[in-house]
Amino acid sequence: MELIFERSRPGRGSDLLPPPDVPASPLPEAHRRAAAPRLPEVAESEVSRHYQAMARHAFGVCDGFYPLGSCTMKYNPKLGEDLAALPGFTGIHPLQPEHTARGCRSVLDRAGAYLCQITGMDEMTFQPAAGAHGEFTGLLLIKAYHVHRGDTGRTVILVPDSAHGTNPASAAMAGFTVRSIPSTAEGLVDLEALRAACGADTAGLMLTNPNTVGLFERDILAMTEIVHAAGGLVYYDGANLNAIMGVARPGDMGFDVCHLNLHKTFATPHGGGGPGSGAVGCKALLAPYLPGSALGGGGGAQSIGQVRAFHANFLVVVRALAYLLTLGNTGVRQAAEGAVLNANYLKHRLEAAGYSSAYPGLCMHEFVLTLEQLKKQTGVSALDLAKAMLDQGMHPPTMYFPLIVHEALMFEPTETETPETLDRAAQALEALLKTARENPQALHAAPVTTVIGRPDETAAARRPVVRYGFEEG
Amino acid sequence: MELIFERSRPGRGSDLLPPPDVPASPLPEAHRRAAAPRLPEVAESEVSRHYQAMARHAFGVCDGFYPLGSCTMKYNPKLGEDLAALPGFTGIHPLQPEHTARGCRSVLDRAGAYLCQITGMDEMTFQPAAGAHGEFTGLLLIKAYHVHRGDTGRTVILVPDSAHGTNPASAAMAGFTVRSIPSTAEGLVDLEALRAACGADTAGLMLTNPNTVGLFERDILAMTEIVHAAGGLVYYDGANLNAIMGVARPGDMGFDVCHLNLHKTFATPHGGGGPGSGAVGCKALLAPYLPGSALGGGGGAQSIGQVRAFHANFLVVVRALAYLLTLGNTGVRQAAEGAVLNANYLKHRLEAAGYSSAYPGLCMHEFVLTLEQLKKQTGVSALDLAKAMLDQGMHPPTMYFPLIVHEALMFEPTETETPETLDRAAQALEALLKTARENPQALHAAPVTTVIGRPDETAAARRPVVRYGFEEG
Amino acid sequence: MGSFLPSTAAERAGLYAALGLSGPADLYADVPASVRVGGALELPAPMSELEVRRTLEALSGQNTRFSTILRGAGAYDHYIPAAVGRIAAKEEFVTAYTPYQAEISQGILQSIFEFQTMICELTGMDAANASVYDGASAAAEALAMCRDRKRTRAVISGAAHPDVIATIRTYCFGSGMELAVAPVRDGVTDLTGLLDETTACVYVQHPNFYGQLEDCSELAGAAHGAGAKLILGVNPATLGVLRAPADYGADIAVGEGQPLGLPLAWGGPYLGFMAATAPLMRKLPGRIVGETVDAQGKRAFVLTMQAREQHIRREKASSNVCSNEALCALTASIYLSLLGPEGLRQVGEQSCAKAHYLAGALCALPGVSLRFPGPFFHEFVTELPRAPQVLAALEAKGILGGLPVEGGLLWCVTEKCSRSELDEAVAIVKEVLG
Amino acid sequence: MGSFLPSTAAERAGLYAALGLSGPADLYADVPASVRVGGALELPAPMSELEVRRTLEALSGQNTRFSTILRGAGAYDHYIPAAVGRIAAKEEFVTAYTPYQAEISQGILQSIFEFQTMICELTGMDAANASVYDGASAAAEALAMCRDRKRTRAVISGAAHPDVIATIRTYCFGSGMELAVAPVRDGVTDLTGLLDETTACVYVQHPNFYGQLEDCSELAGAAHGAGAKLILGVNPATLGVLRAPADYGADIAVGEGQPLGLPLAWGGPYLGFMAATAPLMRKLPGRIVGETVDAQGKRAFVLTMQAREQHIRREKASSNVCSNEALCALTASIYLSLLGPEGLRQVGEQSCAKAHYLAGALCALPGVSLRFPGPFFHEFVTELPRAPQVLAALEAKGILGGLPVEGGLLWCVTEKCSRSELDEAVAIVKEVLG
Repeated sequence: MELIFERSRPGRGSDLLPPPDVPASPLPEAHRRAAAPRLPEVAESEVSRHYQAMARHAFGVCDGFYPLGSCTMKYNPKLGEDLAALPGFTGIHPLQPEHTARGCRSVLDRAGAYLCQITGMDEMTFQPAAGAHGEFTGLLLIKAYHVHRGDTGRTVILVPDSAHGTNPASAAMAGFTVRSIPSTAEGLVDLEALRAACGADTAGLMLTNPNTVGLFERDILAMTEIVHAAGGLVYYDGANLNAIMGVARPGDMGFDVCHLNLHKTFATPHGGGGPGSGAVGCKALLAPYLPGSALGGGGGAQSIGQVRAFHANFLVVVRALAYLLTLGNTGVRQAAEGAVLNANYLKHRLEAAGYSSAYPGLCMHEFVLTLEQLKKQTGVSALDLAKAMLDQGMHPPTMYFPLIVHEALMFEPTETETPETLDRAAQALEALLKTARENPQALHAAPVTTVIGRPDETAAARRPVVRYGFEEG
Repeated sequence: MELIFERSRPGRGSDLLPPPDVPASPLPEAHRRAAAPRLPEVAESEVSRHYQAMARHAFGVCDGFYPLGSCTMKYNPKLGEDLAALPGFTGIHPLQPEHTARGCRSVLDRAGAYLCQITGMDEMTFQPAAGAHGEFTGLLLIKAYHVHRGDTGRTVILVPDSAHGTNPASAAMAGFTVRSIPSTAEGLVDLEALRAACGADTAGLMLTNPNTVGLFERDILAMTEIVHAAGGLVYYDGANLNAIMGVARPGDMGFDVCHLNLHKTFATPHGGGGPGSGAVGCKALLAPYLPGSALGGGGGAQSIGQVRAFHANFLVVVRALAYLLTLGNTGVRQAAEGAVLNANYLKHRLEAAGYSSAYPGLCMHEFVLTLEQLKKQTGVSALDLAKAMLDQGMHPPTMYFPLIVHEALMFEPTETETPETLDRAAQALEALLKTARENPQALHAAPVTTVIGRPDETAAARRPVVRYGFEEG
Repeated sequence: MGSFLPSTAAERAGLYAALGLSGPADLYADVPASVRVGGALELPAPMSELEVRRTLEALSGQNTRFSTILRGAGAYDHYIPAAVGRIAAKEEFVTAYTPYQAEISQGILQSIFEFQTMICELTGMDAANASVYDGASAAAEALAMCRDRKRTRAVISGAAHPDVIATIRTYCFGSGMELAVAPVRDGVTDLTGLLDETTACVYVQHPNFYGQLEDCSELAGAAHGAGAKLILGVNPATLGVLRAPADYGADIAVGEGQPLGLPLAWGGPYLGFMAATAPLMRKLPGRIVGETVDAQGKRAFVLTMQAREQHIRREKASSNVCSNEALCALTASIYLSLLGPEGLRQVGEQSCAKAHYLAGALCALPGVSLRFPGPFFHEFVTELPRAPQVLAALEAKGILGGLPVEGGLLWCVTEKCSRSELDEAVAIVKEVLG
Repeated sequence: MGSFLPSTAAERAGLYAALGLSGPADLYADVPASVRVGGALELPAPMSELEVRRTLEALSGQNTRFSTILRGAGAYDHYIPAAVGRIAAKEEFVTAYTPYQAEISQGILQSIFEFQTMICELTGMDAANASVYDGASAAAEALAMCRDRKRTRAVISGAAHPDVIATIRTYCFGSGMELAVAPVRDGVTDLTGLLDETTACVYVQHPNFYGQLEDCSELAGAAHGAGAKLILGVNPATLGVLRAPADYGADIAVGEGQPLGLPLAWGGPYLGFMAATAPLMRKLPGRIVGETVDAQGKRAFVLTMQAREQHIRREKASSNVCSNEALCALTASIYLSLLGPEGLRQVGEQSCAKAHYLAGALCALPGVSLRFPGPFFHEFVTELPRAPQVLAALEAKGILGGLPVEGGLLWCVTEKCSRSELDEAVAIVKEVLG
């Protein structure tokens, strides 16, 4: 596929703006740009075809099953797109007087109230732009809490070894030392190890529940009590909230602060990597530290400040509010149940087809297969299987995560898939398992139907080419 | 690909409407439907994936070169789509009081004024929904003209043998007898034959200029004069206006009435076959007969009545008006010149590559190749070549039209294609010609990269299956 | 300039040079000098995108958008789900042409096949076409389907939509088909004495223009008794609950598809649909998609029965229709897929119930009564004093009231109106009639 | 219900049966009874699509849409071509995840590679990332890139956007990086005496919050003289005409990409971009796309240098950023493709010229003057009497006036405003000032 720069021809373009109707106002020479940026010079017709070609080489939830574990790739209702495009939302300046933006404020207020209900938290901020941003924000609330109490020796954040990489990374960004807590063979946090790790330096524990292997931490009450008893606070990573919303609330489990991924749990689209929204909820004890905006308002005297400009990834919240209103008081739980049911059904089908689960029994909204044995027997890796799925028109599950499972494949079908989609996926995966055993080479060679074969990632990282080289163009 | 009915599962659906808030009002038993229509029962997520799959198996101007002769597949500016979606247009009831729909009326008035300028006509109606509908309307104006003058013996419409099939079909629908006028070897109307065909029974002549072989009828003034002298009127089929707009006006050539295909010449999208808009313009002598709407207004005492309900394919006219304003007084001609230039350049390249033009010399906006010799030499037909183009990511030209050229391929690149697109098409076609000579079998087998191979059209027509058979589902 | 010509002036100069031409004037040597346009046309100067947007936005702002629409009369304000517009806007659908090249057009062809099937299901018919221009032209085309050498006369109901009647008249002015308009008695069609051995067909609208339910079974009996065909003009939004035209005995069903997810849009583009029983299939005008197989036996869809069409048959074609309302048909298919049988039932039942609620409330006001005695669906005519003042008062509150017709106002209610909106309208009427 | 769960109750019962479970409760056996939610949550009852639409439309209707916006301060009202929104709305782009599976994501990956290239071209830098959350967080992340064991202190301009300063403060509260805010003199940054051997970097916004052009070359010299890096925060809409950050000597360029085709949207989602010189490339946070080849040697794009990222490096990662603003970056790419160098030049020149026109007209009014003496781009501060009344009078006419800041009003004009809109605003101000 041509790059847009390769489509460029000198002098091409579109007539977008009227000619100037005021006198020119030349810039001081010291600030005048010498050479124009080499942006593409293309007509609208070429832009249209270019991005159409790009779209033809992309794969969205619209294109098929997308069981990417830990990412909650649910269907995004079209209504949300319509509402986020309303001129009464898109045309509002973030620094308009408050009395002229009451509708926007209400969107945040209503979504906040509903999410507090769902999480059992007392307050909610929508400032964080994504999950990791929410983690960082939530950890700063914990930090501010300890600092304001003069409890400055609390510098350690405990993180299970199965946690998402963002958890330790966020803790480090917030200035904490990370202490890893091992998992048991069952896939749960080792309670004794947790107890041993807690102490006077404990600032808090970060936890996903259900955890990343798809299991509900059934000792959760003991865990939050252990941390609280040690003087720490407990952070809920909402990445997996989709499994339990309406069923159990982090606030009721003893969590003090949480973030939610609106772009996962609340059905706002992922956009090829963003924008998301990492709303953060907290108990009253942390509310004084919530962020505000220097120009946009909010934030009290003890506020941590702010983590981005203005109010929120607002249009994402509009979509989430639409989804929340659609689910309503009964649908929140039904969606969660549907997600867990679908995951268990697919897990059951795949186990029956001969795959090995990393952890037996019922799962929550996702589950992890281990291809360790298969790889030993046939040489076919989790990567091979994932690439072979591409040829079947499915997006693969998450590969090689969590790190505690070898040759891991992590499936999260979500509640918005139909039974027949799950059945078809199971059948396709059963067939691939047969192929793995009979003709492993075929899987090493996959994918074969895609626009490129497997790319050389090592070469890409070793000598990075991260921008177009016009010399060669 | 599954049919939407094959995706259906009993009980599936979406919650679109609130529950009723008024008492039910049961229908009389005699009118109550016994069995529900077997519409698909599918969730929104499945509808989304279904039509996404459909879109992946469609080919639009957005996907590549589309030189379909006589269809003017130009690029459709995205602005038109935005404007046609304005709630101040989409939400207006056609029978709102006139003072509440002044904006809509102005759209028609302004577009009409500009199109009168471009065609040299005095009045314009937007009632016809497509080109053929416009032909029918225009012919009824001619009929009404003669009838109101008591000149009822004028029952014959003259049509060149190179004309679009709609011309004779429309004439028949309007109750006329069709008399065909032969073309000369040069591809032009045989003036002597026209003179001979004219007489007291002549209601009029229908003519496309440039004609369907892409040549400007240079004797046009003589032709219109011959018909007028015989007491007939002359109809301009606007299908090919794109070649000459801003350069010459049908009204100045002696045409009395014309239709325009807004979805061709004026850049409104074709929509997979429609909606179009077949605006009809006429000289003052025909204005009394223009259509109106029984409820929507318009139409005088001598009006032919109406050819559809209400006012117009209004949102199509909105897009056309946006395009007209974009072109403005100078752009109309520039667009035409660009179309003619592109056609001549591609023609030149293809002749240089070894293809035979049906008519030598300069063409207008389109040209016709004849593969008669190639077929004799290699067995490769126009159809084979067209199908091979599919494998090159191009839409083929119009095949086997006009009927007066054997093994015809009719190219219309339009002005919205870039030189490099024309060059690439020429190169690809040159390569195909080579293949035709070296390995004709390869072209008989084409296409090979498409989702289906050549379909069995004979079987389809012999025992038509035109709806899904649920029994088999 | 760039917006409509991607090539630059320099590039075009290069093309002229490659052709051995000096410039644009050389291209038009065949155009007689006397008809060459001298200067610029009397159009405004070219506008940038921003200016065009401002101009059209200003025009759209000159219209009044009513927040409550109690008017139908051929154009209906139903709820359009968000997915309808978003899906129909896919660029591949919008910018494709008629799917002549089946191999790269299976998505378009299959969606038309599905549309035909849905129309067949709604109407109970065996075959449907890919659409025609609108409901009025569909009716006119249906009459032509029935004409033969011996039967050259059509009888149409005077209770049909006036625009449909006028359109049929115009088509008959063209074709020479004779036309008789049946009188309306008590709001419904009276065929008495109008049918004979020259009658090709009877056209009746159901529910009719006044919203009344016609006795279609009896009309079918009468038509068939005279050897004529019955064409029913129907509103597809009613067909989730009303009997299918075929079940009444109709031979052809036509109608306006706008209620199936298309915006009001001041009257267009709309969607004419046509369906018929098997014996009449090959008489249907316009595009028809059929199922077949490719060389590998794979299911495939193609435009079929093209021998009927004008590009093959020329003046002997069954119609001149070629461009149709394909994107509107796709829109209707998406709408019907989203609603399903249950959703369409709700649309029908709620529209009917809300219309009856409004009728009841209006007729409880002094001097207001129903004009016709028979059962109606979601439109009805009231006799009502001071109609102009009533409409003006409603308009002032953003409500589009009933359409003035002879003898009263023709009201319409759809599922989109809430009870509170209806109550508000009634309160306004009450105040005017006070 | 159907809108969020496609399966029917009967189908779900079938799945439960296949699993040997009796129902939902069985799924949650591990959840302690004491934390199970008893009844329904305190949310409204589920709403149909029509009700949700009505609810959100009503909320949007509670906002005031200004027809003329003379306020910037970090959010800019530029013209957005129609193609931007239409192309960015393609479902494949909207519903894809991060392109981990390169083979089916070449379109997404290539478009990010193109975005990175465009950002490099605008800023003159060697490398850019795939975006971060917004301009403020981009600035904060840039500071972290510069910190090392010996250099732990940052100096930031007091003339930067207040939200950016506050965001940097908060990030530094997390990281422990020391921070000094340089004072503003005559509207521009004064670094005097603030740089030393512990200074990792200097952050300056240009044009700054007050619209003033900073003497970036001198600032770069000062920073580099102290062995520190210069980070410039820039408005990309100015970079068609203003010098590229690299040309001033900046090591890192960051900024808010909202002016590149994103709507105001009450502040988000916006688009943080980050670019750096080659030596700093591997310190960039977030996703980066690189070019490579597949086994057949075909050009291919992949996420690269992932060893920096948190899913590999965990607590040692350069940042925790993973989700970014990909769709906004795509939107900006489309915008820049449509505008090209010439269009972006027009945007810059017209915005600058119109701001100067407004400034001149305002300052011709009694009591109105520019607060700062230096050159400005398209924002400026006026000292102006009766500012609240002026703003109220403008608001009444649908005009959003300048932002109240210490000492005056901060105005902004973009290419979108016509001279007549500016004249109207000035006339209103004049009337208030009497």
